[in-house]
Amino acid sequence: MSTATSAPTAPGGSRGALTELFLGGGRSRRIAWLFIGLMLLLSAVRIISGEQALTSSSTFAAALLLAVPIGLAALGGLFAERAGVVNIGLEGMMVLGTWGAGFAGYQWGWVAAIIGGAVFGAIGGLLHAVATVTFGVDHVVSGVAINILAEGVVRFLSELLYAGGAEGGGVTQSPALASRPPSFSLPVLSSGPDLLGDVERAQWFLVSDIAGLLRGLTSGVGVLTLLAVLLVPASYLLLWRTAFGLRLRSCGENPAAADTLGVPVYRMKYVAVVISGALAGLGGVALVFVANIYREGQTGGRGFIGLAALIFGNWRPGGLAAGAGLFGFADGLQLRSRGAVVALLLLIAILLLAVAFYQVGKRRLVQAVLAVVFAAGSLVAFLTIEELPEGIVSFTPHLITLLVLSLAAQRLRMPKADGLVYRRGEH
Amino acid sequence: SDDESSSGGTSGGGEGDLKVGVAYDTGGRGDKSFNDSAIAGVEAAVKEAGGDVTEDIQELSPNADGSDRAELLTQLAENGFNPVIAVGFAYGDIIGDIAAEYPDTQFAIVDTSVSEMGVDNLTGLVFAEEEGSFLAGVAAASKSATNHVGFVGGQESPLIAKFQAGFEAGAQAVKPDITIDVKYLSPAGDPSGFGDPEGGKVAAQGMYQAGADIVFHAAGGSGEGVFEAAVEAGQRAIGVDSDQYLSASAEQQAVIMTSMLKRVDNAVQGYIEDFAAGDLEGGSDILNNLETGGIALSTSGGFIDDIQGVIEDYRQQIIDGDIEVPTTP
Amino acid sequence: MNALRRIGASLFAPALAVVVAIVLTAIVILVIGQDPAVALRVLLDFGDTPAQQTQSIVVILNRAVPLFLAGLAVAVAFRMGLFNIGVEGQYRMATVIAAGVGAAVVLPAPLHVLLIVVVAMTVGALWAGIVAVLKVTRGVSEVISSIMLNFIALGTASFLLTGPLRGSEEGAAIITTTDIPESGRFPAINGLFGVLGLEQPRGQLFGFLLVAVVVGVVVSVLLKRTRFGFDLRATGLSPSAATASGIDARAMVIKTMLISGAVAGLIGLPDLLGRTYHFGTEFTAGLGFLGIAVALLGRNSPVGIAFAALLFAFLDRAAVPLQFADIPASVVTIIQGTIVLSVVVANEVARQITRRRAGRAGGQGGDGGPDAGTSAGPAGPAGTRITDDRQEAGA
Amino acid sequence: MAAAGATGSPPADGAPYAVELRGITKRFPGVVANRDIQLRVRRGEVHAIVGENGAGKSTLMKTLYGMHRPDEGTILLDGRETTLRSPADAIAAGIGMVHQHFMLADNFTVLENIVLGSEPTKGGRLDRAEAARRIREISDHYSLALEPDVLVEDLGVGDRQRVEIAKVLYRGATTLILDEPTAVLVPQEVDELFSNLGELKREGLTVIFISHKLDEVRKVADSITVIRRGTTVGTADPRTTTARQLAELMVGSELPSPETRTSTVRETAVLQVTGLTVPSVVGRPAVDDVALTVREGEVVGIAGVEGNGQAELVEAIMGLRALTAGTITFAGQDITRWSTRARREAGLGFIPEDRHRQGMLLDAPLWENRILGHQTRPPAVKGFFIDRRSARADTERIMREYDVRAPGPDTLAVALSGGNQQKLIIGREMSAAPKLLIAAHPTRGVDVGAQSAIWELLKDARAEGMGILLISADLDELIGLSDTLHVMLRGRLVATLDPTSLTPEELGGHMTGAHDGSVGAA
Ligand SMILES: Nc1ncnc2c1ncn2[C@@H]1O[C@H](COP(=O)(O)OP(=O)(O)OP(=O)(O)O)[C@@H](O)[C@H]1O
Ligand SMILES: Nc1ncnc2c1ncn2[C@@H]1O[C@H](COP(=O)(O)OP(=O)(O)OP(=O)(O)O)[C@@H](O)[C@H]1O
Ligand SMILES: [Mg+2]
Ligand SMILES: [Mg+2]
Repeated sequence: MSTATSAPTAPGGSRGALTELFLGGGRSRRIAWLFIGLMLLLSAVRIISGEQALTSSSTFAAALLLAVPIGLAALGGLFAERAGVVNIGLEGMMVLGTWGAGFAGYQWGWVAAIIGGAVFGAIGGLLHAVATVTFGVDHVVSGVAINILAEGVVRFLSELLYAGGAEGGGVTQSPALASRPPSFSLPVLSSGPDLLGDVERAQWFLVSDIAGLLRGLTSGVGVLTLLAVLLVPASYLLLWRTAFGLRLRSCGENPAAADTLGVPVYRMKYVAVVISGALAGLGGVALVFVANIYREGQTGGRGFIGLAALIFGNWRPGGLAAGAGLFGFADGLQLRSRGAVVALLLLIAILLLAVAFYQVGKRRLVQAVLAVVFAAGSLVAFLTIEELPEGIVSFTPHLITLLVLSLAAQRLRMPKADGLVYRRGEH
Repeated sequence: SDDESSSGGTSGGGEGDLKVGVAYDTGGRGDKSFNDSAIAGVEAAVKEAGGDVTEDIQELSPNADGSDRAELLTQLAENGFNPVIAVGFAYGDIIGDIAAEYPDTQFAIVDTSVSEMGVDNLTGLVFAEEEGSFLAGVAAASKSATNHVGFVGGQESPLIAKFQAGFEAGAQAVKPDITIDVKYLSPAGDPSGFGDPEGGKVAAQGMYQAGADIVFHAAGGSGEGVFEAAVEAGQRAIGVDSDQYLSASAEQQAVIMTSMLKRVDNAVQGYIEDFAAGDLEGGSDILNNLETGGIALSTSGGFIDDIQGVIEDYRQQIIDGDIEVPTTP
Repeated sequence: MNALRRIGASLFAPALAVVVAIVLTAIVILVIGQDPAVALRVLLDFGDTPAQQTQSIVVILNRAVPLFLAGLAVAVAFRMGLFNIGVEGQYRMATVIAAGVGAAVVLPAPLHVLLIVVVAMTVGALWAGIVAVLKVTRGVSEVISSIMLNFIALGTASFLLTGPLRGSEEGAAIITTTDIPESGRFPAINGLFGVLGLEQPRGQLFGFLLVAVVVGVVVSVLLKRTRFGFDLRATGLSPSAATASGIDARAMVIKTMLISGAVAGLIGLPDLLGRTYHFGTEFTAGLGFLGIAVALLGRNSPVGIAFAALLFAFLDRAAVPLQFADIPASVVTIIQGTIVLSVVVANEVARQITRRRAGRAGGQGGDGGPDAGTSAGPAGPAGTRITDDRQEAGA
Repeated sequence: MAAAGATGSPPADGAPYAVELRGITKRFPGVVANRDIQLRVRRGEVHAIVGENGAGKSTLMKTLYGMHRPDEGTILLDGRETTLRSPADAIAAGIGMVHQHFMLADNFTVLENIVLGSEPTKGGRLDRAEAARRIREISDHYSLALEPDVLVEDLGVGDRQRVEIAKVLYRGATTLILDEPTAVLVPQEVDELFSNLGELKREGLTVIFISHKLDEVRKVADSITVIRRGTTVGTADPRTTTARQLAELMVGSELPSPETRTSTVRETAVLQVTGLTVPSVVGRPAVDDVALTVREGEVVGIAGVEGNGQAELVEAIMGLRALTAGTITFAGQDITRWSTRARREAGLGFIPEDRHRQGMLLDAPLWENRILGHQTRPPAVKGFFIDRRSARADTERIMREYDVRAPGPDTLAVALSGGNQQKLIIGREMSAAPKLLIAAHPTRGVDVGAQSAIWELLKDARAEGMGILLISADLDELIGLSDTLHVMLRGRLVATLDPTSLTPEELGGHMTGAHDGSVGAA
């Protein structure tokens, strides 16, 4: 989707920004085809392996649920890094967000939880901004320090405020939220008559799979999930379609140039990093909403995964959403069904075979042979293995992310001044 | 060995100067789980002995990676605390050596058998989790309308495997053809599965959507996610360790059918009382099971009142030894 | 005069950092209604008897050794501009396989240890090598691949432990590999205390400390004194200039990651060879992430990392005595985070102050500057410039 | 040539100066960049500022543009004392600046670069249509030929320069500062720029113009201020002052000329390139079937507008870029598949075009920069180890012999001025006694004094039998130094010219493709 800025809107084309986001230029068609191909493949694998979980609406619903915190953290990363500040501290800000959400949520309910989580995350962001922007500390150092600090701070705050064990709170967890966030389902299609559900249960080739996907994404969607999904195009519009966004991104591309044009570089970076922290904090809120409490260690490295999704997505909202979605899908599958993970081996075998053909076409025989060998390996594994050991299953999403990343051609482009400390007059 | 252990007992057992050291598992006090349960037992025992709960108890938590566990135990022993109670099997690796180093201090470890370590001043407080889990399985199978239940474990480990094994055996004892979904949230060596409510929720959701109507969890903090999934699905869940019905929100109370009770508090309290009374028999385990009441099934909420007869029946068979509950699945 | 000022400046930064960290921590402790002075006393109190004091030293050193190795592993990659966030997975894989191999063979003592060390380094290097190969051939960012490989290592190690390498019997609460026989263990070096005329501590001082020192020296020499080290640092300073100078950047990525991974492979060994003798579910995790903090605190130089590791270990030791003083152990984590932040902030502040001061000096005495009198070439005021203190930072 | 130090009276016509700087002093750590500077610029004139490298020209202009505050002195705009806290203030006061180094975000479009900071918006959104309209308007009015939607990274230097100017005009500046705008332009582009400047002047805009090319300055400026070692040493009238006088005022020395001495070309070819083709990311190859020979003692010049494949050619010869076809023979050996290091060891020396990117480790001390590119050879390296002592000693030698002005070998490279950095690089490359030296823009941005020193060095080396492949945008330099001159256009060598009978104008014609086919031969 990186065409959005580079390719100018065609003079005649009056496409809206949203369409532009999802269907920009020639690549949009490629993405659409890729998507259809993937669904076809998934559908075929489902039928061959008999693993209905592969494309069931519940898997997609789980994927969405799992993708949201990662996606929010990645969005947080997007704001910071587009403004030129590398944010390794996403994990820490997310941790602060979970605590803030738990604390505010148990006293005042879910709306307060959202605000509390965002504010706590933003405080982490502010700290990062002070260190990196004002004091010029190396971004990675500051991020690592914030991760350490966040861990200590939440434990400390819990010790301070929950030590009495009031209402189910304790050193490692908050009391339950005072109220539950609402959730929504698409009427008629996904709830009530549940037409999509009927189609899904019919187990038709492709049709049921797509119904499963749609139903998974439209039934019982939490309010924060909705917010997160909306934040993706919203971030795109904000960053690529407004003056504010242009200024923010200019700080990540060439802060010196921005400075000479009167853009308040330091202030922009502050704003971006604080937003970044707030978004990571919202990611934490998403986790709290799942459990209805704050629980220490709840984030489990999802901030780092968010960072990976950001890079995976080439520092773009659509891309990072795709990265988070892929990860969420694989994770959901892994948590749902060990059998479905074995079915993925078949999928991988088919994909590798395709890669082999492609490489033969390019006359790169070594790569082709390698791909064939791995494809054969996957196929054999698929045919012989009943159930994978827990240890192996646990890293399915990580392995898949890595595989997709290494199979996809790499033309990633990070903001040019990302991670560089900017000091006025010293560039 | 009898002499030594009783001497250990008498040296610390004098009225008033009972000073108990507690070394927690990661998470520490306030984990709403067995750390809290253990300290409750300690406090009850100390109070009973006329001690002061703030003065006479020293609690220590390990650091995040647990690398200073040995240091916790030695420091407690060095500073004259006796007995020293290690909460959690993570101490199993090191407690033997340390107990041997401080023969005048009595040590106890929760969840680890010490009978083969050959250390006289060390007691294992072990539980027959499989027996309680068996009853949970009986309850689940009896109540399941879909003939389909689930089990969510935290970290893949021998301890949680006991829960799974008992649960499966119990469910199959009632309905031999019952479907049982099993999922561990993290592999061996990765404790994150005990603190991952999101994973717990997704896993349980999957089970409910696949047709299960009752899910038993032994996943610590991740259980919160299992309950949430039950609330959303309108199905039932079974809690673990403590009576989770009592600490749950109203929505969750509607779905927590029962809990498999593991009375760490009772075990610890009993141990300290034995210590104070000077009748500790060191170097061996104190087994807590259905018979001793250290393991039980809760009835709060009254969801399983109607099948109490069945449960009691199986309970008696286990106590009588008529049913041998497996400890590995 | 100048030198004095520079020394003053270089002491200024750490001093400022310590003050900031102490003030912040004191506030935190005051908030919970305790006395900060007590905390400070606990921090500095190593015990009443000489044996207790040496024991405290043992605890600190034993903790510092793996932290130092972890910091070193991260720093080697950092020096080349690679962010090896995957040390965590590298040392986990290295430790589990080294434990398995060590338990499976019987060899004469030094050879046995050597074999385990070599296996650990090789596995660590190979695991890091995956990151390098993916980066070089497929352009996969090392940040993503090493994050993912951390999780993959976690699962794989778990699979190995519960499957092929399982040594503990069924039903034991902790799953471990089989214990490494006596010949494969690294003897403690408590003799050191005798030599220094100190009291014998209760615990054992890891003999691996010596290995860590050697590795530190080797890495230090490698980085500072060798051609390879020059190439590595040059690539880190400017990849484009390095390439133009004939350095093969792709080969450098691979070599550097292999070295970083090999060092990472050692992190789990002090514990494995000196204390537990097996890999198990209670393996000490998280050192890879702490290593990042240690490396950054030590400014990626081996000596700095040694100090940083000691500082972290020193703070870690206090976690237990602090709890005796009714101060929660989370304070230690807060101090660590605060110190990292305040040290780096203080460094920056000190740097700017030095520059400003140097500027004023230049303004007073440096007008014009020495004119060499040659006809060609500029004779600007550049001659009076005081060397930048980044020089020290880079050394 | 007028005398220096006239006291501040308004110009004859009574109107206040557009810009007047009084007693500006600016100190940096260890350096006084500007000391008691006096500058007076009339409205509607082109005012040139000249001075050697590091004299403080850019610093002064940055002060005027609000990028930093002067330590002492006052700024008067149209006679009113003004405080400029930031570039935003300067922009508001009608000042615009084109910086010495491009201030553009490569990944942004022309439009985005231009409107950044003063964007037209509609309902909160960036109004691209309006922005594009205004840019087209400016572009048409001043014939800047800008395409708003092109990415800046796809533009050549000339285009970028015009984007910079458009940025300033877009903000409605009435006073333009141009810091060395011509350093990277070919004569035709310079002429275009000057005609643009003429247009601006007619519109009543004031232009402050910095350049090292004194002929240029005399051609375009209405008045000149000379800065030396941070302070104004005088003003000059371009109509009555010769370039030579100007140079003397600047540095107290004569204006150098790149004239070459008698030919030293020998028979043996040191570098032979045949059929060299280098792919580019899109479309036609960046270097297309190039054949080229450099003999011992010969300087082969490559002329061409930037972006026509010279950079890629150089990188291909150095082994920094993959070829699709062709062979490179060096000193009798086929080095086509050799690594860069092997090539360097075999005797290829390299003065890169962008010294900051390819030539130096800016954050490393000079002695480490001495080692760079020579990591496998004495004196700096002994076997597997770095020989710090001899590296330092040899750096000191280079500093002496090549007149590198720096406190010592432990100075960080960033602390050196561009000219001194360049001399260090040249000294380093010469020290290895290469058989062939690839010199890309060896005097770019270097002041006249250092320039002549570098030319001398190149001429001496050539006399000793070194082959030199010279790429430059300075046509006088190319014509003056080269024995053979090729013209490169769209990746091909389109002409081979005889430098002895060539004017810069003719050469410029070839470079832009005005003349086609080859004319004459060396
Ligand atoms: N940000 C800075 N920090 C420290 N010193 C600086 C800084 N900027 C400029 N200087 C110093 O101020 C002096 C004047 O530099 P300036 O850039 O103004 O020279 P210049 O006349 O523009 O030279 P050139 O012709 O090379 O562009 C130089 O000695 C330079 O080293
Ligand atoms: N941060 C800085 N610290 C010290 N000196 C600096 C700094 N920034 C710039 N300078 C000095 O300012 C002077 C002018 O900088 P500038 O970037 O204009 O380079 P230059 O001398 O013109 O070189 P070039 O010809 O390569 O552009 C140089 O001498 C440079 O060393
Ligand atoms: Mg300049
Ligand atoms: Mg310059």
